Amino acid sequence: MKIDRRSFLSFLIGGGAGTALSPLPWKLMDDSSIWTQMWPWTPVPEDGEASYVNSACTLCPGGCGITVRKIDDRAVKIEGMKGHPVNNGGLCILGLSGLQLLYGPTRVKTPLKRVGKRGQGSWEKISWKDAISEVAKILSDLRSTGQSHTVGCISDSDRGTVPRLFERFLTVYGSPNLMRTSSIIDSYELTLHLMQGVQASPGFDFENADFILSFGSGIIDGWGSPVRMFRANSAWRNTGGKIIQIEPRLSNTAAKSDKWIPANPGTEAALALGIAHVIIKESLYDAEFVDNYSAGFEDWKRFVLDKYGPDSVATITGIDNTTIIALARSFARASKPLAICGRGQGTTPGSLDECTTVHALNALVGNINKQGGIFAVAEPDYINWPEVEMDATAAIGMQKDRLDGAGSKKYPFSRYLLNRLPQAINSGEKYPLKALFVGDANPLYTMSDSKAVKKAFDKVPFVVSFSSYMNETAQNADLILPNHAYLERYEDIPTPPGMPKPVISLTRPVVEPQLNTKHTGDIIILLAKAMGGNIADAFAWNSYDACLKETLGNKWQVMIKKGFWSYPDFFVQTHEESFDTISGKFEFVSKETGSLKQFKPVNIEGDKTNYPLLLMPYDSIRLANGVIGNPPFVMKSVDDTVLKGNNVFIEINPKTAGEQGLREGQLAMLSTPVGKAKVKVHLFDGIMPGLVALPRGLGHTAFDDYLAGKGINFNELIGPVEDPVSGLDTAWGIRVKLAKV
Amino acid sequence: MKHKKAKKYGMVIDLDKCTGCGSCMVACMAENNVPFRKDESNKLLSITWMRVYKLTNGKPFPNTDICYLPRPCMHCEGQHEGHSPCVTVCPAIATDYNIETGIVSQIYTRCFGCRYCMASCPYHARYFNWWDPVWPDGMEKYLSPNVSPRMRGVVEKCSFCFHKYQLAKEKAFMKGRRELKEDEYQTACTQACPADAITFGDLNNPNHAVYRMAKPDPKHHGRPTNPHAFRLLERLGTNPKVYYLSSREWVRRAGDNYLENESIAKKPAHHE
Amino acid sequence: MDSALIPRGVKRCPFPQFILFVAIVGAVLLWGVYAMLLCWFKGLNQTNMNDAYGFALWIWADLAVIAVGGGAFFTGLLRYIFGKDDLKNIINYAVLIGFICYSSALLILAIDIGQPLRGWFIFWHANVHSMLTEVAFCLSCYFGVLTIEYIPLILENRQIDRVPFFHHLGHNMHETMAVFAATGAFLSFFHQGSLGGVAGVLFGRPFAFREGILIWPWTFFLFTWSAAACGPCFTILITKITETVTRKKLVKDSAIELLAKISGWMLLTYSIAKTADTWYWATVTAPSMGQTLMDFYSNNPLYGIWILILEIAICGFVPAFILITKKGRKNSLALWIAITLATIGVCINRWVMVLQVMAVPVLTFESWFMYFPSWQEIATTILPVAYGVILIAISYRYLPVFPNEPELNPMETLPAQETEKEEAVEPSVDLEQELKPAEA
Amino acid sequence: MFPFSFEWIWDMGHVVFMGGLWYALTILGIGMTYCIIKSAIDASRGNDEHHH
Repeated sequence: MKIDRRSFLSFLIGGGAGTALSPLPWKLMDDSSIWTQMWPWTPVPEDGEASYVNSACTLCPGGCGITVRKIDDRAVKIEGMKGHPVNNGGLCILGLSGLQLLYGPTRVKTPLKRVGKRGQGSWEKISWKDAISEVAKILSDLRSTGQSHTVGCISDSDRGTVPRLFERFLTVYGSPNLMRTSSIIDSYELTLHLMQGVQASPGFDFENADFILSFGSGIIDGWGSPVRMFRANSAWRNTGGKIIQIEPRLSNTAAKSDKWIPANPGTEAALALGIAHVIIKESLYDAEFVDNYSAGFEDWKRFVLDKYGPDSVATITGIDNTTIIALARSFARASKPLAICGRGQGTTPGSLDECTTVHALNALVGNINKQGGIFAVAEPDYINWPEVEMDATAAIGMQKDRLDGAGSKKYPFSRYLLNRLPQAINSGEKYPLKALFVGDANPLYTMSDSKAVKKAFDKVPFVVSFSSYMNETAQNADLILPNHAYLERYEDIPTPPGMPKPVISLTRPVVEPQLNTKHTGDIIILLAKAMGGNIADAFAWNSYDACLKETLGNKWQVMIKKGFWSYPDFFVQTHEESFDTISGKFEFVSKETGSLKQFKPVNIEGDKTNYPLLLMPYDSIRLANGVIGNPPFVMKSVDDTVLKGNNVFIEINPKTAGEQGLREGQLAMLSTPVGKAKVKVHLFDGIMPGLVALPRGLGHTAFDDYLAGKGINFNELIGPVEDPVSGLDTAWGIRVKLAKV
Repeated sequence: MKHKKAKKYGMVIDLDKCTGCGSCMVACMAENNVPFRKDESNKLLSITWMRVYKLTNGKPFPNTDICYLPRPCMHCEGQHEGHSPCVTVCPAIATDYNIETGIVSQIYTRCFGCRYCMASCPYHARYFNWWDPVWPDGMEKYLSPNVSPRMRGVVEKCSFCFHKYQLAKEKAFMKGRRELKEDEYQTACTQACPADAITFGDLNNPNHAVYRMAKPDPKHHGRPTNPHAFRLLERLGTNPKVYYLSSREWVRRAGDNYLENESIAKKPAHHE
Repeated sequence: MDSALIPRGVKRCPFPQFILFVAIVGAVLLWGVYAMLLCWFKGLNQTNMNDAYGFALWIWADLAVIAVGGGAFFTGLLRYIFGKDDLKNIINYAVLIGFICYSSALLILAIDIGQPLRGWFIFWHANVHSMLTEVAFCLSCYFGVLTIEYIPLILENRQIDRVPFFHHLGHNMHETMAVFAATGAFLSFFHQGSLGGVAGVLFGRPFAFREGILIWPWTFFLFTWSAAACGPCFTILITKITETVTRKKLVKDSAIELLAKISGWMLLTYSIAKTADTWYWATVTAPSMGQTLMDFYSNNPLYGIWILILEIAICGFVPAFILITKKGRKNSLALWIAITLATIGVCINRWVMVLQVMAVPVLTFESWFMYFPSWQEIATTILPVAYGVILIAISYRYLPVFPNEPELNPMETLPAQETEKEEAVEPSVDLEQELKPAEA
Repeated sequence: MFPFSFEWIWDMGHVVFMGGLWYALTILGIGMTYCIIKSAIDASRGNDEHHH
């Protein structure tokens, strides 16, 4: 057939028209749109049977109950547990993001042994058997050469079965060097010890208090058990409870308080003394309590009346005297007043003077061990394991001085002084640390003066991390023995900080272990068994779960059912039986420590000429600054006036910024005697002129790309300042200078 | 027990209680499979169905004050039912006003990404998927099957956890009930709020807490009669279903635009 | 080389020069195409748009090209319905410019939407209450009309015209053109208006919102009006530019002046209406929402009151006064200034009604949103310009766009036959034969 | 867009809008069909009298 041009053209046109009129193009159009609605690279979550598991959150010491929604064997959502004594249904931002940690890229997937240089990130996989026998070998070698005391262990907590297993292991092995990450709890425990003669944690009955005098405590910024504090704060809104917030920066707590009183930073103790002065002078104190149950009041009274009149306190604190007087009166006249301290989230212990003075205010109004007041809460003794049988080596090791100096002649009252460890290692004055276990803690990030901490770690030849996540400490360890994530394991959660009644919650597996991990408790037991002898004997359990079940005894069934155990028989001690001091009374001036010292502001680092401004950290509930870093969801909630790209913002008063020639959003170099960092400037009217505030919780070098490399770790810019009595870190800030970049 | 009247689900947020903790934001992200990226610091590219704004009173130290304001979708009713700013403009009926509940929905598979609804929304409650959603390897395990992840190129926003309404309805139906109890349908943010600052319920039901708190005036498009309550941009006539409570006058004033010297008490809505 | 395709009685530049020109503009076009493909395959993250700027440069470009493309419908209306016969000399070009503008608008829309493959949902699942639906429908239909109006011109190509069917088709379409033009005018009135309505109905945005009649806000009418006023100015502007580039007079002064005069009156009345609208909005509408005029023009680095003055006074009243006076129209420089200003004015108006709407904060605790387009946005916006230039170049070369051209530029040498002979040896003969009907 | 798509409503706005649309489309369709058919007829008749 001859195809001429005309028929060809007709064919083309006819074909085109025919195709256009056929269903084909319409079908293609439809198909393509359907394809866009189910792109293969957009995940489609599989449906299945829904179920709920009750457990407890371990991401901070807050101890909230959680309910996890599951679809088949996947955990899909974490919610607060209704009816839990701590959080009753509410949950914080970090707790809500927990599944991003469980299934996230920061998990350590298998035991790892370092192959490259420390911190380089080169690892090889190692079997659990090999890993444990390697640790056992090193520990045996040290022990056999009489160096058992050179093994240390750092943990965020010393309560609950896992920290206690560590403690038991070190004891039977022969080392006194168990160290707890320090916080305001250390100062409070010391205060309770010195003034009341008890070994207990502070418990604040916020739910029944109606006037909160907070010396910088971030009541809604993550202080104490955060969700409980949020709930208490809301309850005060309903009942008319008042909060007075004393701090130089308008924190969220200050903004939500009924009155914000910006005091010069570091002068909180002086203000407390000024308030005491007014209360005593005007006889507003609880005479019944003071006369019957306290000792040393007259000495203290003289001291306070002599030196801390409202005028002189006004000079120190920058608050005018009428405000001080009015504050003292309203505090004393409130029906359930309560004074608390611990700056921000209370991650630094602060000055002991400050803590004791604030506590003395509570004694003045007689709210010790009383409804709406402060309780000394002893740790519930549910852990009753048989005494360990120490052999000679262990006994000798345990006799050695602690490396951090706690319990030494200099600091006889302190139990743990982790802040002193880097200096002790770096100076080499006592003895070296040959091996270090890091349990649930991240000291390389959370301890101040990061450079010194890193230097000290580098001097420890063998560092073992038990972290579930690749945090800074794990990154710099020699061996990582990853724990199950908290949603994969059983563990008891002891009473959260600040709770007036003891409560133990149960963390339990929501999903099967997703990775090749092992419970830290099991590792300790296996390690003990590998070491043999007395050590193995002290750990007779077959597994951690068996140990926990046995330890909890009859509580186990209840905890499995309810998720927690509260002590129904917990009773409030009468004032007659409350105090175990030398005098048997509440001691305004501790007979153990002796004389009264005049209030001296904490000597923070840096000189005024080179460093004209003051740098303070601030805490935000949206920035996890403890052992866990922000998961992606929490990062998403961080304001763009806190972080932009990888730059963190400092907050500075517009007046001060003007003096420094700095504008909003500008880059500036921040230098302290300890370190320097490039930051962006955010003008904030709510901060006292002369101050610079930097958020805690950023500047991670570990974890994932969603967190690492963003902002600055505040601890790189500040070093510890030792309290003369406790030896704890009292630094609330550091001098700083700002320069345009 | 007759309640045949349509529901009007709404929210009351007590700004005196709100601590700005961000739990609502994350509870929402977790509930609704909201994606995230490595850098979320540009808030104009960051999908946050629930966003907590930080308001300041603009006064110098030490008279400065701040207040946090959580902003979900307002589920505007408009001047007559369904006349929301966004629903009326969507060319493809990809966002719709549910008459039964008063909830403004978003149909992701229908939306073709013209973003007119975003231009129309004065609350910036609508978000565009500029990128394909990507979860790090393994993390897609936590995705909920009740809310489909969105594909690139479509708009998304708060749905008042509509899927929870559907689940609750199903559950109630199994029990032989047609009416939901107040606590059976609650949004994820409401449940998560540790400060109990968010209350959710039916604004048409005088027994519900939201009704008692906001005291909506049906004669004036639900304008609150509680003197501490206000709605965002009340004067635009969007008729939002989210009410805010604040004891602070400057906060209430920040909820809308006022001329200089104009009193906050006078609230002319231009459409009336 | 391609002389067989060139209309009789006119002179065109040598083919290589033409190809070189097309190649240079084509390079720009390819750059735009590359950016377009990036947007399609990687998504709209290639732009600098964000959740505050859902509408940005592209939507402005859309509104602007449609506004300036309004010359086609308005000239058509005057020519076919009101019988302004003088305009037959410019109507072809007006249609061509309109065709380019509208096809560009459709292309930009196809890039702008997040799910281009679902774009047809706007038709299928149409929400008739949305201004955008009205825009989409009328715009596509009117693009159909423009195609219908452009086809007869294509059919007039010397080679195509030889095909009897095409010859007759061209003729018959010419005959029916009044019907099409009327439909086009009807459609244009609505989509130009709807584009105005797009911003005007946004009652959540006090800067954009306007009262109106029934469902139509005042911007609905203002947009149609301004497109009718400024569209023809743009047609004249492009004609003038073409004349400058080709160094020829292509359209009779009478046609230009008539169009300019009508435009001038339209522009004057529009400017008065726009002033009234602005006045009412500034004193009644915005204050009822708690905002003052200066709230919209302060506290930001770009949008000052200058933009309002520029739009209404300098680009509205000034060109209007030039165009309504005979002196102004006759003075070449004044005419140039007037049509340029009018075109700029309508573009500024569209900019303000899209980008400033997005920029103005509504919530009291937000601040101004500023935006600068990414290179991909700029490239894809320049893409239609390059496409338009090429289409004009091709149409001008091969189609009798300007009926007056042979008359205004009589050929001095080289009668057509000779050229044809000369070119007969060139390979393009194939092309010629290809297009010849197979009557032999 | 079509009476069989489920968004189709017989309310006033819908009828006016869709009415306008289909009216315009019909005119364009009929106009073009007329032109094409007439041209085909003209061409087949060899009708060539109208040169311009």
